[in-house]
Amino acid sequence: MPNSRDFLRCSALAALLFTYIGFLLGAEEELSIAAYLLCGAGVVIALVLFDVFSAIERLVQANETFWQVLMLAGTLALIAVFHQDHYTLFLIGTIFIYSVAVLGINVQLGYAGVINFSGASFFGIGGYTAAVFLQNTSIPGSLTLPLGGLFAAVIGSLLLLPVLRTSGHYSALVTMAFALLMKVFLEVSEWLGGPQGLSLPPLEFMGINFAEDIVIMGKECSFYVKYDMVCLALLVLAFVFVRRVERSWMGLAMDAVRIDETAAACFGVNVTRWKITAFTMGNFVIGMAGALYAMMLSYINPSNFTFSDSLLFLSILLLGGIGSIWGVIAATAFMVVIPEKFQVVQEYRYLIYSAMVLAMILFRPSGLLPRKPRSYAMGGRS
Amino acid sequence: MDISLLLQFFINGCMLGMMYALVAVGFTLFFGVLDVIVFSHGDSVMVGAFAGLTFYLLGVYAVPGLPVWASAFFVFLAGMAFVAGAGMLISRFVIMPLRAAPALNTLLATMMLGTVMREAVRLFFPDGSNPKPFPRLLPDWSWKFGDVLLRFDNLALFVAGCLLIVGVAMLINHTRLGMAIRAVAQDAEAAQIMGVNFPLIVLATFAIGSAVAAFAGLMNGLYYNEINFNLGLLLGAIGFSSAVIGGLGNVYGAILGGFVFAFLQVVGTVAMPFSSAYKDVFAFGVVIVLMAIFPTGILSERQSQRV
Amino acid sequence: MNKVLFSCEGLTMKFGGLTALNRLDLGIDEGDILGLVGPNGSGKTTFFNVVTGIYRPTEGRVFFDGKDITGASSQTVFEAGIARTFQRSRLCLELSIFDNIMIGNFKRHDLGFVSNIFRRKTFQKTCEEEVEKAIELIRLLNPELVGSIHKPVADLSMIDRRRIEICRALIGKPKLLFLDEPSAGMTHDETNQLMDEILAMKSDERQLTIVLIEHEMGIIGKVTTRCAVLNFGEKLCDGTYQSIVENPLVQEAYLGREVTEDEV
Amino acid sequence: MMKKSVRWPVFGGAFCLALALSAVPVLAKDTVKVGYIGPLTGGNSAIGLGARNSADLAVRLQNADPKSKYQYELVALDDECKANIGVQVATKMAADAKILGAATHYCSAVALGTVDIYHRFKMPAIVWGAVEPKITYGNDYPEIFRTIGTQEYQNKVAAAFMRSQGYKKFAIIHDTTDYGKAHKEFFTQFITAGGAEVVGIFGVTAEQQDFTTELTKIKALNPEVLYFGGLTPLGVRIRSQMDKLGLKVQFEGTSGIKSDAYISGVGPALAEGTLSFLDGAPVEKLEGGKAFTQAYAQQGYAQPPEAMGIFAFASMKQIIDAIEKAGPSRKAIVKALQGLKEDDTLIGKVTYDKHGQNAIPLMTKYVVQDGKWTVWEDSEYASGKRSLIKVK
Repeated sequence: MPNSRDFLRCSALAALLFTYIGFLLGAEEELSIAAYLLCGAGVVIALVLFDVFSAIERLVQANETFWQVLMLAGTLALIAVFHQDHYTLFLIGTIFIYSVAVLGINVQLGYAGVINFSGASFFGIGGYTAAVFLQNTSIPGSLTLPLGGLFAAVIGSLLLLPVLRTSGHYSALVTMAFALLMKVFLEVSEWLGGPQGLSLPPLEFMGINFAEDIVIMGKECSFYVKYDMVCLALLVLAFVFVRRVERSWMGLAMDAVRIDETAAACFGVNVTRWKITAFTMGNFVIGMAGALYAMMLSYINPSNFTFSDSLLFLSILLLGGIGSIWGVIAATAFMVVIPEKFQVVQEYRYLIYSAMVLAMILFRPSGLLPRKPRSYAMGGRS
Repeated sequence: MDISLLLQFFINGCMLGMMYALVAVGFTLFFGVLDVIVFSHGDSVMVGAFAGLTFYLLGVYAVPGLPVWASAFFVFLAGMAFVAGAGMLISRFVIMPLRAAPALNTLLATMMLGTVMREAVRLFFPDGSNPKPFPRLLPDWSWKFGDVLLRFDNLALFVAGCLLIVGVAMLINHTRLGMAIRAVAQDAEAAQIMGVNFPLIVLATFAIGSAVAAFAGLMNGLYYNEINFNLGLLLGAIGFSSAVIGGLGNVYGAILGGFVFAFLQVVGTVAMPFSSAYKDVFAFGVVIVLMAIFPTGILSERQSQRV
Repeated sequence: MNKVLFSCEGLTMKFGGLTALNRLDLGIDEGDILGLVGPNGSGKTTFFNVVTGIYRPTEGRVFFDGKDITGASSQTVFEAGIARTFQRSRLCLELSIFDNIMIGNFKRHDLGFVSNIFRRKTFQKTCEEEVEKAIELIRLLNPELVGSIHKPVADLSMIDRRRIEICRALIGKPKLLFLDEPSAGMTHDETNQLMDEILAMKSDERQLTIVLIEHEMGIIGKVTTRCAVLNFGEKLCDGTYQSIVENPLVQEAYLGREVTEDEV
Repeated sequence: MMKKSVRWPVFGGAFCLALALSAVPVLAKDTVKVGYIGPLTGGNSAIGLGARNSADLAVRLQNADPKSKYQYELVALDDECKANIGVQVATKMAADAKILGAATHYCSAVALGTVDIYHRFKMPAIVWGAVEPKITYGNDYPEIFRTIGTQEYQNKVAAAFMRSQGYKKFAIIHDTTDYGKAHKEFFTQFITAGGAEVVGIFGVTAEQQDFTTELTKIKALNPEVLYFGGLTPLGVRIRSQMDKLGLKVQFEGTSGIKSDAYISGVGPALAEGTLSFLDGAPVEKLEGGKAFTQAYAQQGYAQPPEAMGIFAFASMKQIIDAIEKAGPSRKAIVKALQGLKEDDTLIGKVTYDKHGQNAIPLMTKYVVQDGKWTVWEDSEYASGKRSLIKVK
């Protein structure tokens, strides 16, 4: 456990962070949203100028486990605060699920360097698998999660041959072509509900029907609380899994393949095997996230999984800092909440949103929280 | 499937192929010089079409005494000049600052730039979200051979497209500027040491590539008599696919790639039994298979990897 | 005479019209330090690349430790026991010193899914052992590096990077080590210091065989037990350092021939 | 820079000050909120923006009326014509208890996705633009209503009309969205029942630019009529490319292309003679039509009302009248709407059947004459002065 001074610092920092997020999520009027965003940006710039930011990073790295517990506690507190507010809970759930999907892409691109422009297509495959199984068979909802992942991985393997043989822009094209092809395929195939898409019965999980509101500790909460719990559990699982992949010989092998294939081969690293492993593992994680998203949405159709959605996943990964897990979660929150808060500006949303991403890429290319050199020990003190 | 029908499909395929080739040439030029994929190139095509339309509406073309179709030349010139300027600005403020960044950053940055261009035209062009009619600048003659209809404006556009491509190829292969561009494409540092003004060459390449894209946009407008703010999105993806099929960095490869993709789509529509919406599924599916067979495109230059 | 560890017969490598290696026959005994010398572009690095599977040889056979490894993949060549360094150092600059060294140790790592993800306790233990091993290896070369073992390699000087590359090659306990111009980019006395360190490592592992590509003749003379001279892809001669220096063919290849009166 | 220990208080202080600054005072008078959801970005944004303005017009007229019991505030959200965004904004609106009712959706896929949400939160929703039958008939939720007719009814009228014009051979192009697919299915069903023949069916994606190949294949099948199930952007491209390929056949569209943008897109000459069908009567034919157009112009909206403006206005007006009559509670509003019989609205008499579908949809046939959509009965085509394209 950290010493008392760090304990205080970390808790204060986490408290400030979550109050800010709480205010931002709760804000409705345009004026208050703009004020929050401006003061948030101002605070971050001030941090960087007074190099407090690097002090915070050292603090966080020093007591990593404690910081993770704080983050979990903060998120649960947020859900508790908004337990009545269906919409905000839906947003929080979306942040969790998108983070899991982008962590999947992170394994592919961040570690093994395999570019995947069809992230949203595998997300959709997971979703459609869950929909088809829930409609036609009576298997429990929770089982469709791994099934969604499995189907995404299996269909992903069709792309393995071209992806392995090509590199750089050429492999970018292969996955791009698959993304464009997949959307039209979903739209045209009748047995998948065609353009109407498919609706899903609510998730049944250990006897709890996820469609009715439930009472927790005497307070009547929105049914999205249950979904948020499952999404949070999936996120924690994915976080631990990806963190352990990174901090193991597998992660090291993937990094070697990403940075310099020839040199890695000369030291016994089987380049093809690691590209296949990373690509398939990534697709499995994305497929699982897709299945859960479909259940939460309870209705999916091809226009949810287009090429521009794949771009959204890649932009999130890039903004968070390729390879950095906390960066991915922070960037996901940023990229899901900000366009939602910009609803108030309506028609100009896409213009402002893409201009912001462009500016981010030009002026902060390493991302919000760039990846630190890996330290194998859990505590980070090795 | 009688012969006149086949001939008509062939003509359609050629027109489509020409448009894809013109867009693909831009992708290949930019990749050749800077090893970078400029994904806003598809939207430069759209901006070219809208620029041409604006100049037409402002009457910039109305040179007294000249017949309408002669003045079409000025609309094309104005549109291409505008987009060439825009291309130079893009290279100066988006591409060059990202030279040191990994390739993915530039790819995503240019994709976002494309979205900004699309939304800007949709919002700030008067009533931009609806399709806009494109004026018929070329005369309306057409010849009928049996059932096959050959229109003068299609023929004129196709010939103009060929001339432009041959012009670009000649410029790249037979002029001092072209030699400088190829030198930079091979090895930017070595070229600079030999006195090649690298930033100037990059600006020139972007000007040429963007002008060709503007021509494709204007050709799209004249051929379909309609332009909309969304035409750049799919055209960009197809242009990129064509450039890659042909082999990035190879101008002739881009032209071949463009026509291959066009005929894939035509075959996909004609030969496929089920609904023709599958033609994109078919076309992109073949692209994936082609990449598995030719990992660096069909006419790719053989670059041995220095170890 | 100890056992012949490595031999190649009629090894040829053609890049289109260019013949980089022309029917090269070479034998290396266990425990030897062979100096591979020759002017630039004489095929020395190509020889390394062909043996380690980066290029497939056009003709000829390659035998190592009794096995035929002609055209084998880089990975199988490494598993057979041949490790190498590169002329332009190809370290993973973003990764830490420990990571870079561990890349050379993949034969011993258990890359299984279970052990890496679920059995974290055992993984942590093996990880600590590996860190000890790496530190022990680095201490031989440069003790100061031990402190910053988890720092990225990008901040290190040229000579330290070269040391890390050598550690990466040696951590896997290879039988044959290919050193490709270790002195490239370093000052004269740095190179000497590096050579002494390599000799020190060689002394406590009797059967380690080294093939060294080097331009500085002083080092070749001091370090190698035998030399081979390549010129335009062909082997001019083979023997001790003294014999090759006096060999007229070698002198001509390096310094050119005096032109007699009537030839002008 | 600053000493370490000084830094923390400065950073904390600045943060609290910023939070305090942003607390905004809440409006004094009690307001009642009503909602609108439609496509404000993307390809159908023209229709969506026009409908939003019309719904906003209904709210402004009500607020200007002194007798109104409440002050109304319109909450307009953008569903981008995408199901996942639609579900997101529908949840946002339905979950906000202060919003009592909403005029929702032009894109059928989105409407299908959100009906469950409105039912779950018991919020009355009147669909102003989506014509897919399953939105109302696919469920028996009391909260879902629809003023506009369904594609089924529209195609029944269209098929009967085309048969009366003596057309026998039809070719169909439709976009692969649910809107296009439903039109294709219903029109094929009704036209073949009447003995006509469908020579070819072609599905195209909404983003497709080039149709020369499909149109050449259609030309070979030489149909008498080309039926297009889809929206204006695609309709404009297909019509102009038909002309380029010399495909001189009668062009018949659906409610999707009944907009001024279609005529300006292809130009009056090419648009001449195009047929389309739309629910309700044309604005100028409606009693309140002129008043609506004047009021709309008075407010100075940036976009024209487009084809669906009158339906959005009528839907919003019904919700407001229900609130005035039954009071600001969602259940009461649902009951009030269900009770409507022959309710006099801008688009004519409205009665809701047990599925919430407007039982007496009025279907009008339109033809483009001299660059304007004119009602078939008033056009010179009906009087015989001009004739539709009849291919021998």
